[in-house]
Amino acid sequence: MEAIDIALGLFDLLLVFLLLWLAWLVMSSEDLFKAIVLFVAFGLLMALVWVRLEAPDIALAEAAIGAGLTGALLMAALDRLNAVKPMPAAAVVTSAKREQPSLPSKVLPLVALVLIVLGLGYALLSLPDVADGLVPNVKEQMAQSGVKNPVTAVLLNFRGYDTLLEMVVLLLALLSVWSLGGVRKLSPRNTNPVLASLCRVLVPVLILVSCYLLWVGADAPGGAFQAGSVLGAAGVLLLLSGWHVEQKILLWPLRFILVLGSGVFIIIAAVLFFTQGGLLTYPVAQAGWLILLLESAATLSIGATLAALFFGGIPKSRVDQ
Amino acid sequence: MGGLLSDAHWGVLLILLPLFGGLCSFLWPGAVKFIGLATVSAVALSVVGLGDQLLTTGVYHHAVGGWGAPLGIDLYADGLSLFMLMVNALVGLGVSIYALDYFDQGEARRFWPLWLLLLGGLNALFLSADIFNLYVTLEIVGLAGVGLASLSRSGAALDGAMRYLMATLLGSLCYLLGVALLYHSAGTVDIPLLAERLESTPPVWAALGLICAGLALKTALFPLHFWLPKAHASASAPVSALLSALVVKASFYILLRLWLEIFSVRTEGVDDLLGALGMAAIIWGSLQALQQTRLKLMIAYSTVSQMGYLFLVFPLAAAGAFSAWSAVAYLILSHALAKSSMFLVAGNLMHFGGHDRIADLDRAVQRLPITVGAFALAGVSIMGLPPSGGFIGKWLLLNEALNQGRWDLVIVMMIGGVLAAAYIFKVLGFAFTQAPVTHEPKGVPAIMEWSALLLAVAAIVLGFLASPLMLILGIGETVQLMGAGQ
Amino acid sequence: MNIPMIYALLGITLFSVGLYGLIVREHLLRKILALNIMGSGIFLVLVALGKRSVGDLPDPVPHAMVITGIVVAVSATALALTLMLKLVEVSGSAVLHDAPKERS
Amino acid sequence: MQLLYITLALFLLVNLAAGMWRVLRGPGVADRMLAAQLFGTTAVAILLLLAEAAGSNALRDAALVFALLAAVTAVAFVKRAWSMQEERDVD
Amino acid sequence: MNRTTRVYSILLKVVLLALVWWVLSDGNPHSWWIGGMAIVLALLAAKSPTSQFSISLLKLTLFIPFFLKHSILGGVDVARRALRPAMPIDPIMVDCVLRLPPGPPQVLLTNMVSLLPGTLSASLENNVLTMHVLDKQGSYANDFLVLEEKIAELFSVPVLSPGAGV
Amino acid sequence: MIDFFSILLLLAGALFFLAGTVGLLRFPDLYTRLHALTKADNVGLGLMIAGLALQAESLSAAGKLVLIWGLVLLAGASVAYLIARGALLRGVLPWKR
Amino acid sequence: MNWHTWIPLFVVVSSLLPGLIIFGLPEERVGLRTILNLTGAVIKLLLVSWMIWGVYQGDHFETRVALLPDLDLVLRAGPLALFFVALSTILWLVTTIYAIGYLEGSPNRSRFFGFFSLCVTATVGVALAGNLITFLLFYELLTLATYPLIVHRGTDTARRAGQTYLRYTIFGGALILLGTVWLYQLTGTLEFTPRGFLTHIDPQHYPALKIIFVLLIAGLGVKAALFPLHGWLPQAMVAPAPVSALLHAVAVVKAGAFGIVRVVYDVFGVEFSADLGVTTPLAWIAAFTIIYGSLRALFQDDLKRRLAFSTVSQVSYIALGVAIAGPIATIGGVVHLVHQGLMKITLFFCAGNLAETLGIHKVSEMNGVGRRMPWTMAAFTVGALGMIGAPPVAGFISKWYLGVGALEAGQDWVLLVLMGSSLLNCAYFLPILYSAWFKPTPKSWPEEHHFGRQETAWALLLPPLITALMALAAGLMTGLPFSPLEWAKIIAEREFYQP
Repeated sequence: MEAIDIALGLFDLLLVFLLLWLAWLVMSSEDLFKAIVLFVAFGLLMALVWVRLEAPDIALAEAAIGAGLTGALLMAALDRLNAVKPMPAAAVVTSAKREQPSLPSKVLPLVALVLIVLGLGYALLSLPDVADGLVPNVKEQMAQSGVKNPVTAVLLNFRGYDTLLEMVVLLLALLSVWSLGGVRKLSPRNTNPVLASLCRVLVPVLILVSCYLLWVGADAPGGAFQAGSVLGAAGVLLLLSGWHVEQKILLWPLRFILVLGSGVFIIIAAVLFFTQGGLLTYPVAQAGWLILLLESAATLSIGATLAALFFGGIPKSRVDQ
Repeated sequence: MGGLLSDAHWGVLLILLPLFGGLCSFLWPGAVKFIGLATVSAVALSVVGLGDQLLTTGVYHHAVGGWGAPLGIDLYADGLSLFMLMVNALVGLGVSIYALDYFDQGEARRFWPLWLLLLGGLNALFLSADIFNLYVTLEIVGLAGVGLASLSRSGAALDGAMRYLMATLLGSLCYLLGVALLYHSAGTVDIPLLAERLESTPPVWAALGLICAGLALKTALFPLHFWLPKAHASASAPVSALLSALVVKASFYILLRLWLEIFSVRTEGVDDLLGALGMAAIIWGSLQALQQTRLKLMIAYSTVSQMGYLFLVFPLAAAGAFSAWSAVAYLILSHALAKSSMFLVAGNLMHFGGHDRIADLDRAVQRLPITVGAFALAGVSIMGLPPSGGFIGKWLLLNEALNQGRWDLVIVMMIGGVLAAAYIFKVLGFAFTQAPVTHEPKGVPAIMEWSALLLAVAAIVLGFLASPLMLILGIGETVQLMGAGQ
Repeated sequence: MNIPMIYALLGITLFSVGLYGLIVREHLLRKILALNIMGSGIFLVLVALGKRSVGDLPDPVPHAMVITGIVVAVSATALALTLMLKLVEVSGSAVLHDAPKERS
Repeated sequence: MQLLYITLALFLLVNLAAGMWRVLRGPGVADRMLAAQLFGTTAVAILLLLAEAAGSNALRDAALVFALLAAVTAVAFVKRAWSMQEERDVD
Repeated sequence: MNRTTRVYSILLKVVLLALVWWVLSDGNPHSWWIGGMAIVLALLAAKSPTSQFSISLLKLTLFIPFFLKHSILGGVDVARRALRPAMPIDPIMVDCVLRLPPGPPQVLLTNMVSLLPGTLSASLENNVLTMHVLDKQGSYANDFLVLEEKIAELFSVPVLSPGAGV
Repeated sequence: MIDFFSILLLLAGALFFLAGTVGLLRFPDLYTRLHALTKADNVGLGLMIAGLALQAESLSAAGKLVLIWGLVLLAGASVAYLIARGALLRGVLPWKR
Repeated sequence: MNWHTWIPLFVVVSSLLPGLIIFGLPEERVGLRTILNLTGAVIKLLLVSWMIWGVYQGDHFETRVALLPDLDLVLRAGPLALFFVALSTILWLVTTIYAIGYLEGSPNRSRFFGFFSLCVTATVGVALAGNLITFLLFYELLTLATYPLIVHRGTDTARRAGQTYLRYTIFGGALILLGTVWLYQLTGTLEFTPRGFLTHIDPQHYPALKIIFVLLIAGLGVKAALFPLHGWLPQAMVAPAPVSALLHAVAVVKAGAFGIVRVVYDVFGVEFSADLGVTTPLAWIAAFTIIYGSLRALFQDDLKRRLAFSTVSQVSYIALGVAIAGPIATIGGVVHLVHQGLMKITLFFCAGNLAETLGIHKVSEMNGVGRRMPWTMAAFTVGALGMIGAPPVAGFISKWYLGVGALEAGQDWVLLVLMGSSLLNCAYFLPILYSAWFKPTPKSWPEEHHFGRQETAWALLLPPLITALMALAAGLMTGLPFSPLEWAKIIAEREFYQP
C-alpha cells in the first residue's frame, strides 16, 4: 500500500506540475497555434485530474469537450482568423511586438498574481480538513430520485432547475452566434477517401457511444451532457469531412432539435407544476423515465447546438433570406 | 386556470413564460413580434399577480422539485425581488413596444428570442435564493446581453459586445469561485442557510472579495467600468436601453442581496471601499459624460455615474437600515425607467438625423417635440430634481447619509446632481439651436416617440408613488428578509 | 496537506494564471484561452474540496455543477470565438485597441 | 498488480512530459500536433491503467471517448488549423 | 449492385454495430431497447454511398492475425530504430501504382501501409500511393505487394495489373 | 499465470511507448516522427490493452478494450496519412541522410 | 365632498392642464390656444377669488398628498400664499393677453405658451406650498419651465443666457435641497408654521441651523438675484418681452423673494432668526444689493438691462423688509412683493412695446418717444415714478413702511439705504422720462411697425395700462379691505401678534 501511495503521490505531483507548466506556456507562448495545442494537452491532462479526483462523470465530459470539441473549435477559429488576415505570420508578429510591455507593467501583474495565489491559498488551507457537503442529503434522497447515479440525480432531479437554465444558456450562445451572422465559411477543401472512410466508421460509433452514455447515465457515470458532447463531436466530424448541409434539413427540423432540450424541459416543468404543485417535482414512480426523456431531448439539443456552434454561421434557409 | 393560479403560482410563471416565449419566437420567426409582445404583456400581468399575492400573504417560497434547501433550489420573493421584477416588466414593456417599429424584419427575428430569454433569465435571477442558481442566471443574462449588444453587427457594436463579453465572463468566473468557496465553507448554496452557517473565516473573506469584484465588474463600478460605455453606446437603441436599465442592475441586485443577507455583519472596511468607489464613479462618470460629444456615449457614461449612487448603499446599509437599501431600490427603478427612455430617445434622434453628435442635433426639438420632451423628463429624474422617482431615491439616500453623518456621501451626491444637470442641459441646449437642417431627416414612427415618452413619464410619476412602493419594498422586511421564512 | 488540497491549490493557481494572461495578453484568442484556464481552475477547486467527505462517495453536487459549467464554458468559448472573428473581419485586428488606456 | 498499474501510469505520464519538448520545440505546426496526438494515445493508456487499478468501468468509457475525440481534434487540425503559409515559413 | 448485396451489407453493419453496442453496454440485456434505437440512428448516419465491395466476416477473421503480426513488427522496427543510439534511418519517398480498385480497398491499404514496418502512406492520388520509407534498404517493396494481395483477397477482388511500379 | 502474461504485455507496451516518445524527440523530420508515433505508440497501446484484457472480468469488458484499440489504430493510421499528405502538399521535403 | 381640500390643487391644475394640452396643439391652432389660455387664467382667477373670500372668513384650504410615508406634499392657502397667488394669477392673465399680441405670427408658439403655463403653474405652486419640500418641488419646476422660455429664440446668445441661468439656478436648487434634507434630518418635519417650527430644537444644533439658513437663503437668493448671485438676470434679457415681464415681475425673482419670506417667517420664525443672529447679515446683503443694483442700472444703455438691474435692486427691498425683523418693516417688505410686481411688469410691457413697435432697445433711442406712443409712455411713467417711490404710486407705500419699520426696529441705517436708493432711482429713471417726453422726435425710428390707427396693437397696449392703473390704485386705495396693504398687515399680524 505504501508504494502505491508514493506512486500515486508522484503521479499527482507530476500532473499538477505539468498542468501548471502548460497553463503558463499557454499564456506566455508567442505562437497562437502553439498555445492552442498546449491548451488541448491541458484539457487532456485535466481529464486525468478528474479521474484522480474520483469524478468520472466530469472526466467523461472533459474528455469530450475539454480535450476534443474545444480544441476543434479553437483550431477552426484560428483557421478562419488566418483566412481573414492575409498575413497571419505578420499579424502574429505585430501582436507579439505589441505584447512587449514595459518592465513595471510586466512585473506588477506578476506580483498581483502571486499575491492572489497566496491569499486564496491561505483561505483554502484554513478550510476544515473534513466536510461532508451535501453527501448525507444526497444519500438520504437517492432512493426517491429515480436514478442510481448521484451526479445524474443532482443534475436532473435535485438541481434540475439549474440544468433547465443551463440548457437555455447553451441555446443563447447559439442564438448569439447566429445573430452575428455567418462567420466566413469554412473554405472548401477537397475531401479525400481516407478521411471519408474514417468518418464513416467514427460517426456511427460516436452515435452509439452517445446513446450508451445517455443510457448508462442513470446508473453510472454518463448522462445527457456527456452524451450530447459526443453527439456534437459526431456532428463536428461530419462537418469537417465536408458533409453537405442540405437546406431542407436546416429549416425547421434543426431549429426544432435545437430547442428540444430546453423546450421539453420547460413543458415538463410546467406540466409537473400544474399537476404536482411544484416546479420539476417528479412523482417518485415516474421520475426514472421522465429523467430519461429529459436527457434524451437534452442530448439531441446539446449535440446539435455544439455542432452548430462549430459550424459558426446561420445555415442558409429560406426563412432568413 | 383560475383555480390553478389561485395560490402562489405567479413566480413560476414569471420564469417559464418568457423562456417558453423565447423558444417559440425562435421556432416561428414569422410571428416574433406577436409572440414577443404577448409574452412581455403576460409577464407584466404575472408581476401584478405576484405583487397581489405578496401583499396578501407575505414573502413567497417555492421549493423546486419539492426537495427544498439545502439539497434543492428554492425560489424566493420578497419586496425587493418584486421591485426588481417590476423594473423588468415596466422597462420590458416600454422597450418591447418601441422595438416593434425600431427593428426591420431581419433584426426583429434575432432580437426577440434573445430578449425574451434575457427577460426569463432576469426574472429567474430575481426569484432565486440559491447562489449557484444565481450564477446560472447570470450566465443567461450575460450571454443574452452579448448577443443583443452585437445585434447591429456594426464594427463598434462588435467591439462593444466583445468588451462586454470579456467583462461578463470574467465577472461570472470570479463570482463562481466565490460560490465554490462559500459552498465548501458552509456545505450549502442556499442564501438563508448560508446566512445561518457562515462565520468570519478566511475562505468567507476570500469569497466576499471575489464575489464583490466579479459583480462590481459586471455592474461596471468604477474603475471596472471600462467596458460599459462602448458596449452600451454602440448597441442598437432598444438594446442599450435594456442593457443599461436591466442588465447592469441584475448583478447589482445579487450583490445587494448577498450583502444584506450574508455579508453585512462581516464586512468592516469593504463597505467603505465600495462606497468610495461609488463616489468616484459618480464624479468620474459625470465628468466623462460632460465631455462626450456623442449622445449615446454621454448617456452610457451617465450610467456609470448613476451606478455609483447605488454603491453608496454599502457604507449606509452597514447599519442594516431599511431606509438605505429601499432608497437604492427606488433609485434603481427610476434610473431604469429614465435611462431606458434616454436611450430610446437617442435611437429616435439617430433615426431622425442619422447621427448622434450632440452639437449637431439640429432643430430636433421642433421636429420631434415628443422625443425631446421625453429626454427632458428622463433628464429630470436622472438629475434628481423633483418631482421624479430619481428625486425620491436621492432624497431618501441623502436623508440616510445625513442620518449617519456621512457628509462625504452627501457632498458627492450633491455634486453628482449638479454635474448631471450640466450634461443633460448641454444636450437640451443644443436641441434648441437654430442651425439649419443640413440633412434630409427621416420621420420617426409615432410608436417609437411615444414609448420613449411613456417611460420618461413613468419615471416622473414615480415621484408620486413613493408611499405604495415603499409598502411593497417593505414586504418581508419586518421578518428580516429571507432568513425568517425558513 | 492531502492530495485533494493540492489539486485545490492548483485550481487557485490556474485561476490566477488565467487572470494574469487575461489582463496582460492582448490577443483576443489568448484572452479566450485565459478564460478557459480560469474556468478549469475554478472547477478544480469545486471538485477537489468536495473530496473532503468522510464516506466513500465524493460530494456529487459540485460534480454536477462542474459538468454544466464545462458545457457552458464551451458554448461561451464558441460565442467568443465567433465574435472575435466577426470583429477581425470588420476591424482587421484581433486586439481591442484602446483597452489598456481605458483600463488604467 | 495495483502497484504495477499505478507505476506504469506514472511512467507514461513521465513519457508524456518528455513529449512536451516536441510541442515547445516544434518546429512546424504539425510537429506540435503530433505531440498532441502522442498525448492522446498516452492518456488513453493511462486512463485504462487507472481504470483497471480502480476497477472502474466508467473510466474505460472515458478512455473510449478520449480515443474518439482525439481523432476529431486531429481531423480538425488537418482540415482547419494547418495553414499553408506557416509550414513553409518554418521549414 | 443488386438487392442481396445491399441487404447483406446492411446486415453486416447491423451485426457490427450490435457487437459494438453489446461491448459498450457490457452485455446488459436491459439496454437493448435503447441500443436498438441507437443502432438505427447510427445506420442512418452511416448511410454511405453505395459500395460494390463487401467483406465476409470469415475472411476478416483470417486477415486479423496477419495484420496483428505485421503491425507488431512495424512497431518493433520503428522502436528499434528510435532507441538505437546510431538511429539507423535512411528515408526516401516512393510512388507505387496500385493494383487494387479505388474505394475501400485502396483506403484500407493506405491505412495498413502506415502500420507496417518502415512505411508510411503520404498521398493517394489517381491510383498512385506515395509512401515515405524509413529505410530504403529495407524489404518494404515486397511487404507492400503481399499486403496488396491480402487486401484483394479480403475484398474478394482481383489484383488488377501485374507488377507495381516501385 | 495470467498475471504473468499481463505484466509482460504491460511492460512491453510501456517500452513501446517509450520508444515512440524517443522517436518523436529524436527523429529528424515530420515524416519520420509520424512513423514513430503511428507504429510504436499504437503497438504500445495494443500490448497494454492485451495485458489489461487478460485481467478483464467479462468478455464484453475485454471487447471494450479492443474496441478502443481499434479506434485508436484506425484514427492513428488515418491521421498519420492525413498529416503526411498535408505535409507533402505543402512541399515539406523528407529529411535525407 | 369637501371642496376645500381640492381647490388649491385645482388652482395649480387650472394652468397645468391648458399648458399640457397646448403642447400637443399644432402651431396654427391660434384660436383654440388663445381660448385655452384665457379660460385657464379666468378659472384660476375665479378660484383664487373664492379662496381669498374663504380665507377672509376663516376657512381652511388644504390639499395633502403623501409623497413618502412620513412626508406629504401640501398645498395650503394661507394669507401669505394667497397674496402671491393673487398677484401671479392676475399678472398671468394680463401677460397672456400681452404675449398673444406680442408673439403673433412668430414660430413655436405652442411650445412657448405651454412652458408659459407651466411657469405659472410652478409659481402658483411655490406660493401655495405648505411645506418646504412642496416648495422645493415647484421651485425646481419653475427652473425647468423657464429655461425653454429663455432660450426660446434659439440664438447663440439665448443659449448662453440659458446656460448661465441654469448654472445659477441648478446650483441654487442643490443648496436648497441640501438645506431641506438637513433640516428634515434635524426636525422630522418641514411644515410651514407661523413663527417657525424650530423653537423647540436642541440648542446644540444651532450652528447647524445657521448653516442651513445660509444654504436656504443662498439657494433662494439665486432666484431673488441677491448680490453676488444675480449674474444670470441681466443676461436673461434675451428672452421675449412677456418672458422678461413675467420672470422679473412675478415668477422667478419673486419666487426667490417669496421663498426668503417663507424661510424667515414660517420655517425659522422671525424672532428665532433674529436670535440666531442671521437676519442682520441678510439685511446687510439686501441693502448692499439695493445700492449695487441701482448703481449698475445707472450705467446701462440697453433699456431692458437697465430694468433688469433695477429689478436686482428692487427685489432686495423684500428681503430687506424681512431681515429688519419688525412688524412694520415686514408689512413694507411683503407689500413690495405685489407693488414691485405691478410696477416692474408695467415697465417691461412698455419696453416690449417700444421694441416691437419702433424697434427701440436703447435708452439713447428714446428721444421724443412719448409723443409717438403717449399711452405706453404714460404707463411707463407711472411705473418709473413708483419705482422711485413718488407718491401716490404704490412704491411709495412700500418704502414708507420699510422706513418706519426700520426706525421702529432701531435699524436707522436702513433709512440711508432707502434714501440713497431712491436718489439713484431718480438718476436712472428721470432722464428717460425727460428725453421721452421733452426731447425732439427723430425723423424715423430704427424699425418701425405700424399697427393701424393706434400707437400699437391693442393686445400690447392694454396690459401695461391695466397694470399701471393697478399700481396707482394700490398706492391710492390702501384702506380698502382687499388692498395689498391690508393683506400685508394681516400677514404681519399673523407673524407677530398671534400667540
